[in-house]
Amino acid sequence: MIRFASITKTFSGVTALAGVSLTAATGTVHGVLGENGAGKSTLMRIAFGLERADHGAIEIGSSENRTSSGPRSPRDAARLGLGMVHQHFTLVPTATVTEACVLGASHGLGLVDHAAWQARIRATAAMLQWQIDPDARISSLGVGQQQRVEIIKALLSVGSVQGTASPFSARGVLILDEPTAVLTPQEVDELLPAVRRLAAAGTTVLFISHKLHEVERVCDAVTILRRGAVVHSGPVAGLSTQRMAELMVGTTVNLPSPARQPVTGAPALVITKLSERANAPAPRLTDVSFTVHQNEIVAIAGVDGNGQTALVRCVLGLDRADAVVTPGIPADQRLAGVERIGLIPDDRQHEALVMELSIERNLVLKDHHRPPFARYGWLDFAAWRAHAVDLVQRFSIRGAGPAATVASLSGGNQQKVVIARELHRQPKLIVAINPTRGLDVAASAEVLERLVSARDHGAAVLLVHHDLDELLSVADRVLVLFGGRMTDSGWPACDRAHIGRLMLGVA
Amino acid sequence: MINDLLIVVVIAQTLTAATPLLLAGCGELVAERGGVLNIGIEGLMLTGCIAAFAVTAITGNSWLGLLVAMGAAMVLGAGFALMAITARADQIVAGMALNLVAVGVSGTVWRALQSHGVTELPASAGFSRGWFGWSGWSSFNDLPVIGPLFFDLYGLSIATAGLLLLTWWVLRRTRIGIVIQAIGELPDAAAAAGESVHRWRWGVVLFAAACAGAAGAFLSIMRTHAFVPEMTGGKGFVVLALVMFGRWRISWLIAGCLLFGLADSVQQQLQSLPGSRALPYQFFQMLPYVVALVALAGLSRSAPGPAALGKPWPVSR
Amino acid sequence: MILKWAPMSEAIIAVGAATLALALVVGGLAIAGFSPWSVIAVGWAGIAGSPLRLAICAQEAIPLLMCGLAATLALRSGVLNIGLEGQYLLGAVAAVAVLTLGPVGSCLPWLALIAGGLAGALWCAVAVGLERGRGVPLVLSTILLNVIAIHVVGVCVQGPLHDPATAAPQSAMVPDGSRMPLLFAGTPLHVGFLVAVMLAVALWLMQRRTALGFELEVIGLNPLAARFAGIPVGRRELTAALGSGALAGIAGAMQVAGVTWFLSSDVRSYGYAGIAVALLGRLHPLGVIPAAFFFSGLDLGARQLERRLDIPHDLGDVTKGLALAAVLVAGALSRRLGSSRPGTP
Amino acid sequence: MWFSIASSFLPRVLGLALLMASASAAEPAVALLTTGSINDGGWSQLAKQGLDKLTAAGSRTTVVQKVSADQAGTELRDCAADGFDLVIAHGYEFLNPAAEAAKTITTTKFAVSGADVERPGIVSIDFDVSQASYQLGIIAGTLTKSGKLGFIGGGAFPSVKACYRGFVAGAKSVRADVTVAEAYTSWDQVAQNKSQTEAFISQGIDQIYPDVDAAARGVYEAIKEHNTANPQKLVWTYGCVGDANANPAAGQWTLASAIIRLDEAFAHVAKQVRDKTWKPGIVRENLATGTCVAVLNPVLLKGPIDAALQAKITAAGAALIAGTLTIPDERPAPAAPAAK
Repeated sequence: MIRFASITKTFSGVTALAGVSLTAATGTVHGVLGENGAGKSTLMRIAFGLERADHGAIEIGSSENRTSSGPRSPRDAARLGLGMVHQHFTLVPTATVTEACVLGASHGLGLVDHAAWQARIRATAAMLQWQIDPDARISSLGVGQQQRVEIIKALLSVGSVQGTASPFSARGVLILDEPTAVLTPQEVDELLPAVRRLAAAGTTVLFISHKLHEVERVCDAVTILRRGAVVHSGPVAGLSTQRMAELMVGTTVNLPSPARQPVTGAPALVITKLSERANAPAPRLTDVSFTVHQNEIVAIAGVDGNGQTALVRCVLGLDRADAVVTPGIPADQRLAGVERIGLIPDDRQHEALVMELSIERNLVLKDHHRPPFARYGWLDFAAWRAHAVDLVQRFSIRGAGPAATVASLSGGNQQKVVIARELHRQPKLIVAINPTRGLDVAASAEVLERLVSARDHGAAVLLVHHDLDELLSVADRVLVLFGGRMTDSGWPACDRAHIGRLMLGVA
Repeated sequence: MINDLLIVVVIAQTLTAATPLLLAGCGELVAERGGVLNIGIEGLMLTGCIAAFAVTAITGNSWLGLLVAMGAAMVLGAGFALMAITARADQIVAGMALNLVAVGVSGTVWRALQSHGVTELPASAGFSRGWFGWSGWSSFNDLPVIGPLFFDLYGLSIATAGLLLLTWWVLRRTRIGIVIQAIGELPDAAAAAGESVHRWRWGVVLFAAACAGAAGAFLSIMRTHAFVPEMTGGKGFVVLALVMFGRWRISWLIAGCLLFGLADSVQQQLQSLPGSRALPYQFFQMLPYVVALVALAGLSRSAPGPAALGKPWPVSR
Repeated sequence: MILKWAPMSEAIIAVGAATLALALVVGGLAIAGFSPWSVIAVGWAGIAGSPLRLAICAQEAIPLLMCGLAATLALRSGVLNIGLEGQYLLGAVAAVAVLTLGPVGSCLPWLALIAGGLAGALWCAVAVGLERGRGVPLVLSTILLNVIAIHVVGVCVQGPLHDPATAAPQSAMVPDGSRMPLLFAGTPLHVGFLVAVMLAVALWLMQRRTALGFELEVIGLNPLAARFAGIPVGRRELTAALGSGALAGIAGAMQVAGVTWFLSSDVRSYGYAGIAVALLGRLHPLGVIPAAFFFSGLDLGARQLERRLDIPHDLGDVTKGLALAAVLVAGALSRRLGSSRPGTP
Repeated sequence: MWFSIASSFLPRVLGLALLMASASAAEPAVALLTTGSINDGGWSQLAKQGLDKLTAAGSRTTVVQKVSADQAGTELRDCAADGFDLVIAHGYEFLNPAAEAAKTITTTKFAVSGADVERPGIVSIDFDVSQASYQLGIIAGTLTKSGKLGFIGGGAFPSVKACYRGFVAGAKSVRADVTVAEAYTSWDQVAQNKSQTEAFISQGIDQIYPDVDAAARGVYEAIKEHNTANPQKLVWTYGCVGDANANPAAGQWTLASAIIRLDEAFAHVAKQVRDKTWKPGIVRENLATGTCVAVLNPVLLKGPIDAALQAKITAAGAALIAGTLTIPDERPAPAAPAAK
């Protein structure tokens, strides 16, 4: 079991946690619900020894392990029997599964007995009814598989595994930080029973999430955090998802409701029999055909790594492929085409923004070379400033003004800068990849709102998104990419389960 | 006699020429696998040269000279680590600063030594050929082939072979290797596993510095028993090229160093041939570098290298 | 290489670092028994004791300034051109070829600068070509090409450019009529100084006020974002690389046309020094000017100290290294402390 | 600013320098520029020693070391501005810069040592070591068992090529079938020179003549290693420019050295300046002037260099001085003046 007693933590004057208390009993799954910024991650980082609490105590396992302010380091946490699976995996891509487990789950420096470790990994996997190849390279594994490696690693790290004995222990605590964020419905369906199996064997599981129905399915009890304080703690039974959502957000948030329209627009993007070149890495895009019309949001669902990246790159003309037809953009002007597409890339910090530069400069990035921002290659900064002031206001970008660096903005406002730059010109075609990644509920809703509104104003939107719920809430049509091939979900006559099966190629 | 055959001589010379490159390269390879690019290897080698020479000349104790060479290089390496790891400054620039300081300091020390009349090693000091002068081995020097290629090499050449083997083993079979891989590929993973990225990176930098210092000592108190300002002649930069050429793998590094040493050894034999003067001698001198460049271009696209190479950690955004 | 532009604080960092390095070395000398005042006075007299000394200091700053600009252009754009050393030498070779093999004429030095720039860019193009075509990293190929360039100079001054009047491996003298004109009679300062300063200003304007400069800055900070924004990254990087090679080549050509008037196999290059100068100048084209003067002044002052007080001039190198280290640490710390500092508009 | 404080000290320091300048008016004030470090164990160090003799004779002197062609103009002007009567620019690289400086500076005389051609306004001191090298060649040709000799140079400079030429001619004069391998390495990379020597030895070369300054240490180390291991197959060596007969590494296997008496050459020029007999032109230093001579290793005079051989060397020396014996010169005629 694990007990947090009045944990308080402030970061440079800002209170992140205000007297949070929480008890998870042995052998239960305890949900921790909250929006981004509610303090879930900070609480878990304190539990895992990555941060120190200002006040409060953490008790793990049994009374003799009691520590005044939690473990001093991740190593300390492991010694106390606490393992953690981070939301962002910390697996070295070039390492093998065994090496990843050795790195995370042991602390010696000496010779590594590969055979023994492989046996332990296989044994742990077997108990969770998983298949894992200990010699596989991390980079060759899918996201779901990588998460399994993370869980096995965390279990092995708490030191409860001796030889091939049971990896579960009465005193072991496993923290799962948003474990379903990157999984398909089917993978979620496989993960949740495994979590139950862990609990049944005596492990205490802290299940961090903001997905209500998952908490409902897997957790025995739930603690809901809002702005660093506990607003509810108690058994899940008898708590409706609607009530949970209200507790979590404070007010009711309405996701944009799919206001389906008959497709009336002209085709804005026509892809006909797109195939990557023969030497492209797997999964190679094969015979992908689809059309995105104006006034339409076409969503592409799929498990990460099934060709989404390649598809987007081909559409943008960054990679060469056969038979891309984009009306209005000649195939040979590939890079010129990028400028005309409204692009919201996956990783805004690396692919869309220059963090060291000001908001103003980021806002003008795609137009910097044409009037009124530049004449004959000579820049006109007055026009830049006016442009920035206008967009900051129109897209309500909250920060220290147009001259502040983008790095000083919050994630949501950074995404607003991207959206402002990409959408203010009312492009005919918008390509958005995971546009709400890392944003809280309110910010996500605002981003999706913007896409819908652009659609309503006549834009064709191609949306590649990992969050199936959000995707379904805005899409006019859903296509599924699996293994480089595209399948039409037959929208709207389909359901989540059907799309999930298509995503796994089992339909 | 078989040992006088050209091929045996060339191979023996290749091994000797490759020794300082392999020694410094082994350290730099580990550092780069750990994500730290130190272009100050040249300066560290030069520091090793002067420190080993000064201590050996003054005390007459070659072992002390070797140790101090490694220690002095580690002191400068610590300065580099302070800049590049702790202060998270740019690694390339820190390496350049290191080179400038090392050249200046070695020149100043050399001037100081000369003003006190210390310009020669004592006759008995300095390592000679053979396994650190263990007389028992010298009787094997005349064995066919393995005599010149094994027993008559320098002690540090043999030690370097051992070091390479040990490094290979450590990187491949122990958790140290796994952690070094992690701090070079994805430092966050190492941090999440409870390892101190900074402490490990300090470790690999100091190891690389010690190796470079020993390589410098090889040049001054073992191979030549002399010090001349800037006697490293750009070998430190060659080491950097060879580590990249070797795709950060010990086996490829060995191949690269031997290839470079072989090219150097062959150009010396070629220069001695009658008729070689038809070409300017600079053609021969640039041969090893041209061979290295051509070999690189001829190889298939080289590996990208450790993902976090040259990047300070934690990355501040 | 990621540095932000905030002229005042950058200047404070650079000047502070240089002062600290000087103070450390002078302090060390004081401990060794030299009066710090005489050290400073003699060193200063060597640098700026007379208008002539100042002119000499400026003249010696020219190649440092040019190579510093070359490094600034490349590093700001994220191109790690360590090959300035070789590009400088090839520029010198091309210039000597133009100046000694061609006719005599006052337009010849300018032709030589063009030839030097072309040769420098060409030598850089070899490295870029190897990177694009064969995947050889630029850092690696340029290190090797630097060594090869030294030997190319040797081959040239013994072969096609050899002065038949001597057996020495050196080129013929550049005729009087083909030399760079002097800026002030009676000093060795040639008009190349003005050219270098104008190039610095031009580079600054290019970086600050043109679309190309903005694109290069974005590429230097985040090449991926640049690519997604539709900037032709490959072509722009090529421009920056060849531009920096050309600047280094012009540096070599200027030195031959304006200072040495001949080339020997013992030629000195300023490529690595140029990179250090650029970094001390905080990768700002105008900051490079005082940084180049700092380096040339250190050289001059250190040589004076050696002649007058018998202090090893190698301490000049130590000072440079310490200044670079100090500027580096200060820059890294200020970046960490001031991460919320508003950027320039 | 501390710089302005410093400048108030300036007059005092400069006054001191002027005081020093007037200290000994009789002997000319001499400045020396060297390409390398004055502790390089060869070319530049010997020059410093030569300068020290002038200092002892009462001259005000200064030395500026490690001067590149880029800086030469500045340093030459500096020395002139400091009131030196004579600047000895020690290295062929200084020929052109000195000739340029002499165009505008008339108060100071410039002498370039190691230069092989005449330039207006300056003295070129041409050290012809070929004759002394010829004498070394006689020893090598006589003592070689394999008939294979080797020559290593730091770079193909005129004085280096002269050594090679003389050595070849001398060796062939006693044994027509000898071959002389010629290789160039580096002035500072000791290890490179050691490897080159080992390459020579592996080819059966048993007489090695290096002209690589301090880096000759590598040559001697290689010979010491080889001879210690193979006392029955000795390899012999020589010194060049400096007297290497007593070098600590391979002194007992160094037969002779072709030395340049820089001190005498320098004293000679200094005397001309003092006596106002100085005039521009080329000064040839050779066997006849006694400044470029072969010095036999005294400890080997009873051994390999027997009386008969000594007589042969002496006779050749006499013939070279008398002009009855000349070494083929592949250099161009010295008549061609520099392009204007």
